[in-house]
Amino acid sequence: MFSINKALGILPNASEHGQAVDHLLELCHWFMAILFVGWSCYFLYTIFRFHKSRNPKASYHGVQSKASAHLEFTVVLVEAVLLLGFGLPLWGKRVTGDQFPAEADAVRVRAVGEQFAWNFHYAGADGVFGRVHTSFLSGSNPLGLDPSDPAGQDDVVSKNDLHLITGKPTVIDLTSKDVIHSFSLQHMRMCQDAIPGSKIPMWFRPIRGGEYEIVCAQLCGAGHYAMRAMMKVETQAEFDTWMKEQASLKPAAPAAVPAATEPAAH
Amino acid sequence: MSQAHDHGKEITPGTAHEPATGGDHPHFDMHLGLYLGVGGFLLVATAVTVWLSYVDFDKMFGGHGWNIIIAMIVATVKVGFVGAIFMHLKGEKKLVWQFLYFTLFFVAGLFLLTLLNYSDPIFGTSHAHH
Amino acid sequence: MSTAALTHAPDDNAHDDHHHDPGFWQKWVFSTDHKMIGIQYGTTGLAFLMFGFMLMMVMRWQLAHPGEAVPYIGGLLQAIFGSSAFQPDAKGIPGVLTADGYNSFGAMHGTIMVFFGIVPVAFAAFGNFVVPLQIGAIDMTFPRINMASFWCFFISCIFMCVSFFVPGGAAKSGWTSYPPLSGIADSGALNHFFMNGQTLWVTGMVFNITASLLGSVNFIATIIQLRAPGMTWMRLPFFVWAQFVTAFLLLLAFPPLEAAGVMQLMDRAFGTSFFMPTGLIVNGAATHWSGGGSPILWQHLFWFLAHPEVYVLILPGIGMVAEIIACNTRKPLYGYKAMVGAIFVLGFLSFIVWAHHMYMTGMGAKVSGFFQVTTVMISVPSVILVTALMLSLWGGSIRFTMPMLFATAFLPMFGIGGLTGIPLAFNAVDLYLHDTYYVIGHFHYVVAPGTIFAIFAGVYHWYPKATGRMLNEFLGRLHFWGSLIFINGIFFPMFLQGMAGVHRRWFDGGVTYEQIIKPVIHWNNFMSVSAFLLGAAQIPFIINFCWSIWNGRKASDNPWDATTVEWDTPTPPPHGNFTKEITVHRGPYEYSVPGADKDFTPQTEAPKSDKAHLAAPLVAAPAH
Amino acid sequence: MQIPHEVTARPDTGLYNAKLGIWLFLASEVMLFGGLFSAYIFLRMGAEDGYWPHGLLNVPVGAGNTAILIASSVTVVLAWASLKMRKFSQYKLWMGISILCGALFLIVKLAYEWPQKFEHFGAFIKKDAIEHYEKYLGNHHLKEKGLPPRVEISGHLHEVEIAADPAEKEKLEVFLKQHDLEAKPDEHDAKLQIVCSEKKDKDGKREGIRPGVAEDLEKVPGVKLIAFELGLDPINAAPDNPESDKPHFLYKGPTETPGKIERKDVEFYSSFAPKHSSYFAVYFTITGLHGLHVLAGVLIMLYFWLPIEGGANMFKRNPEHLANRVEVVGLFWHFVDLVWIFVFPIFYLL
Ligand code: HEA
Ligand code: HEA
Ligand code: CUA
Ligand SMILES: [Cu+2]
Repeated sequence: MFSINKALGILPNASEHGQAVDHLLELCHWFMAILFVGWSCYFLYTIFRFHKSRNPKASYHGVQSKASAHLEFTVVLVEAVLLLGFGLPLWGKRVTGDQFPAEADAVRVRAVGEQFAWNFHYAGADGVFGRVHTSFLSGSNPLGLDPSDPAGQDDVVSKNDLHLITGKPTVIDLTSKDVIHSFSLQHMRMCQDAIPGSKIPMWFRPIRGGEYEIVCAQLCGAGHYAMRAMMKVETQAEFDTWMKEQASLKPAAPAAVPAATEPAAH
Repeated sequence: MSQAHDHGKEITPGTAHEPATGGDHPHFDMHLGLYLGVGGFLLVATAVTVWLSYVDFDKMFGGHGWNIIIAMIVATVKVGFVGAIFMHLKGEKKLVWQFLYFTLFFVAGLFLLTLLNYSDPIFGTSHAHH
Repeated sequence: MSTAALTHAPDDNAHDDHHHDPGFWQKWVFSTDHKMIGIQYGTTGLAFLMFGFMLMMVMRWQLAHPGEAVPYIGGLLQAIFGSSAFQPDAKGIPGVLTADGYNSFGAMHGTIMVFFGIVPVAFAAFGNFVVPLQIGAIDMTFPRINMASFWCFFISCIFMCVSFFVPGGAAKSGWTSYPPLSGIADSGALNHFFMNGQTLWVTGMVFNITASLLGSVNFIATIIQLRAPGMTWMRLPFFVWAQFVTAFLLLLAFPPLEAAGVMQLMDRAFGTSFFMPTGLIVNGAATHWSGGGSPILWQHLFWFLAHPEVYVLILPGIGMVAEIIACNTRKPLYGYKAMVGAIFVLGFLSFIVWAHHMYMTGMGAKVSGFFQVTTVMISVPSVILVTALMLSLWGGSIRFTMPMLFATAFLPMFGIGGLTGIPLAFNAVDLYLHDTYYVIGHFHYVVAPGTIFAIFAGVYHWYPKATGRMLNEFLGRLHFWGSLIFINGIFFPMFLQGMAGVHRRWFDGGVTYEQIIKPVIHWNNFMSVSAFLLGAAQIPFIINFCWSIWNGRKASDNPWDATTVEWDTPTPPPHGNFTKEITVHRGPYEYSVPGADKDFTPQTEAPKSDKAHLAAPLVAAPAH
Repeated sequence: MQIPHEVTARPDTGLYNAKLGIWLFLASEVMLFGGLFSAYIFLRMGAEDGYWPHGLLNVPVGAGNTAILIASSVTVVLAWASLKMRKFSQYKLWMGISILCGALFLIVKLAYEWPQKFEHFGAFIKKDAIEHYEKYLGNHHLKEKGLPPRVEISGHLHEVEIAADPAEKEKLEVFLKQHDLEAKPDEHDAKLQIVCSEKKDKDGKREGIRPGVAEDLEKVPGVKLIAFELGLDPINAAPDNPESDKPHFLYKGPTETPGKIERKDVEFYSSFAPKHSSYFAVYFTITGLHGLHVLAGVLIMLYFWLPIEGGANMFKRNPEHLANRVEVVGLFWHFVDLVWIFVFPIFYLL
């Protein structure tokens, strides 16, 4: 079927709830198109028909019918349907606690924005995130992992490289070190600000494998335009291999590097 | 109330014009006592505010933030008197009241909606403020 | 301070005006005449519109040709704006916009267009010039405050202009100035504590806001107190209603931003942490703020203003378009009363939708849901306004004069802009479209071919009243068709780019994001070329505007055969406006009244007989 | 050319221009202070335990200033009523008192309350070091009583201990000289450590160092702050004293009880200036803006009080017009009073 979204060049959707989002957007676009085309026909006809050369004497009373009231009523009705039938339920599903994936069966990632990169933090094999504190921050320890915390020993840290598993719900806890960034996963139809001082979770379920660009959707300084990260949605097996690889790549202990030697990536 | 006498007629520009307010004198004299009374009340209420702030209402009623609520109630009463008597809102023209109504409506909105930000975060959000 | 002016406002200055002509300074510079103040606001505002557009043309060059020096004027630009904004390219040719320079120009483009272009022209200039004339008043209620308002605005202009030339360049954190970015920008040991872009920006904004507040008090008081005898509420031209509601929006929405501006100034100049959260790590080093503040607080206060502000941008435009449509269709507006109602509802609702700009900040379900509902609701009064204007065309005898061309083009253009706001209102959808060029397209359709066209319409319509000369038709038509075609060439592709995920504030035109930009990169060049051609299309206008002041065809007192009161004055109107007592007898748009001897019946014309009087049903509404 | 309705009311609104104007202006003022107060609420609700101070301001002085403003409100109405009754000399008297009250309010604020704050030093202790400072903070005691913990140590700064890089010593000396500070070598490590303290005054009493100097010292190249020595505030001097569980009614200045805080344990320190904490940020912003309003009010009232054209002299020409002007400035003045009625409990008492 003809889709306005597609005609306008929408990005392919890769998440479960994204289908509902696209559907709503499609409905909006149809509504807008019908209104616009309808009005345009009227408009073009009117300015042709009532040009002073064709209609030298204006009518004092103009439109007499109740058409406008009906039209406005229809607009209200359609908007109410869009809102009550689609918009609010969709949002309700996204943000009520009972939809929130259980910790056990979700991929959990911490994402920390900084000028101008995204740091990702996986809990590793033990499933427990190591303690982080700003006093441990350094160029080689961009998350400030506490080297003395045993839970942190197996944690996996990556820069600008997010790996997720097809079909598995994902929870990303967002925060930022310096200014507000916004973690925009366009293909997942998700966007959430990373605000320093706050930790805000976002969740979705990727349903299509592939490599996607992650955009920073909030002006964050001179390097904002280049704060690009990649998201790989892959199978469980691929994901596990990547995790193992990362774990083995890791330098022995982040604390080996003295704090604050090199500044964070600029 | 003070303008009751000059309905309609315009003062001619620039002329030293004395509207016939003579009859109003007793009217204002009457109010002098009122003004002093309200002033006295406000002073007493200030003392009461101070005193109330040293009473532990949270312990008395249980819960949280009672002292703030009570202090704000007292302050609102005081402000009510200032508005009604000193700013003669009592008996003020409808138009002024209309301005006030919707101004207060919008401040209330400003307060409530910023508050909601804390009372209704997305699950799991935390704000580390210090 | 302003009470001082309020209380000892007008009376005394009035007497001496009688006796002698005001000198040069009093007539042209420190004038208290609302018409002169309107013209001052108008020329300053138009100059800023042009300046804002020039900033954008430089940016559009960079978007289409990232990393290439601006041709011809690159060296000049680098000499003017300094090395923080422009650098030589690899071959040493000067004039490549830097990332900081781009952000700086972008932030200033937004700020200037909104607060120094559209509001001064659409609200302050037309409001000052036209409103007192239309309601039959001799001036504003507080002429000296009016003058204070303009000069306060002028000071804010100086702050903004100076900020381009301080080390580091003008503010570069977007027109929204979100902290912490705006807090850390241009701060620290290397920058002067006051003479830096962001601090000057905040200071300028505080002055700008103060000017708007003074203006809006004046407008409201004037419309309430100084209507001529017989000018009842329901006989007000629609433009006056639009200005009335707009003034209320400014009066009540601006102060919270003023508060926020003061707080940001405190953050920057005195090191407070209103908007700085605890534990910021910038470039790997801890910052020197106590912390404990909230960046979200700024966003709430900013958008509490900035949403009503967008209606401040559009309502005066709609008002002008309504005037011009009624006059040039030679028939009354359709649904005048419904329009007045709608504009009030619109003004009211505009205060409770602000957080639709903050869907992705992590608001809770209830708050977000609330703002989603109100945002969808606000489209209803807009639809009523557009519908009424559209239906007003029906049955008319449409003359496509210059103002009418722009006014008719306004309708579908505003339609596109408004309609594309609807998907943004739904928060789930907005998470996809937020910060993309879809949003940029949305609001530019409303403000550029929307409000700017309305402004053009207004200029062509009231220029004769202000100068006594008509603008040239031929140059006007050149201006119109060029503008209409090229402005769509810029903004329509934005929806395509936005749907494809291209984000705003990308200094390199998106080339870093290979995947996203690939299918739509070719538009960059197309849009930029359109922008330059749009620039070229303004040349006839500028020539026309300047040349016609002295050489245009002489205008009669009422060149458009219009009904409203401003046309009942000599052209141009003298100090004090009217040469006779004004009494209003009928509604604002009595065109083509059946049985009347001409196709317009001025508001001030005394009824000839009972019959003519009865034939004016629009007057029916009694005094308020 | 005369603008209509300057003196007399427009029949359908019942208001003269300036009165309508001032009410509109006040509406915008309500929104302005509304924005600031909502910022106050926002920040206070977000503040963690221990970061919102209590009882730092001088209650009797604040209450006194409140009384001054209330009194001036009464006198302004009386001044207006006197004009309405055409009693000029009474008007001059009442208006004169109002002006004096306003000026007095400002003097108390600027000459007494604010400077006192700038002398005060406060340091927020890092979370993991709080235990070390139990003797100043008394958190065990507070926990027993179910009271929120303390994280700040405050008082008057007496000495700062610094370590100076010998190569940069010259710069340090210049700095010390500029600020009239004395440096004495530390007894433990004569080579590098320096303790600096301000000169004693005539009576040999130690005045203390301005906290701002400590901040500037830290910016001198080659200088590292090691520790602060203070004369502690009463709550830190005797943290377990149940007297300190609640704010004092009468302000008690810092004691001579010495206290020492290591720089490395400090999260943030400064004088009680706006940047010290969210509390002081809002306090100074709101009282500062309020102060500007008071100043404006005083100036306008002065204008109407002085025997000039447009001022008190207008009484002869058009007394009703003068009465209107006084009514308008009165409305403004009451509004300023009204804001203070909220400010006082919010900052001084709660
Ligand atoms: C004058 C300016 C203006 C106007 C009038 C509007 C009007 C509307 N805006 Fe817009 N908006 C902006 C200026 C404006 N906006 C700006 C500047 C931004 C971005 C700020 C930034 O981030 O920098 C923005 C951003 C913005 C967002 C945030 C997007 C994001 O950042 O993620 C949202 C979300 O809800 C939104 C919604 C709306 C809605 C629902 C309307 C409604 O009021 C629209 C109602 C109108 C209609 C529904 C049209 C009716 C027409 C017809 C019925 C048909 C006519 C057809 C023909 C004539 C042919 N706008
Ligand atoms: C009222 C508001 C307004 C107006 C009118 C415009 C007008 C235009 N804008 Fe702008 N724009 C904004 C408000 C506005 N903009 C804002 C708020 C932003 C966001 C900033 C941010 O990111 O923070 C933005 C951002 C923005 C971007 C995105 C940049 C980015 O994110 O990287 C782009 C890109 O093309 C753009 C383009 C244009 C163009 C081509 C015009 C053209 O339509 C301009 C056309 C102008 C004219 C036609 C004026 C002609 C007038 C004269 C020539 C005067 C004549 C003078 C005399 C006679 C004396 N604008
Ligand atoms: Cu990070 Cu933009
Ligand atoms: Cu908006």
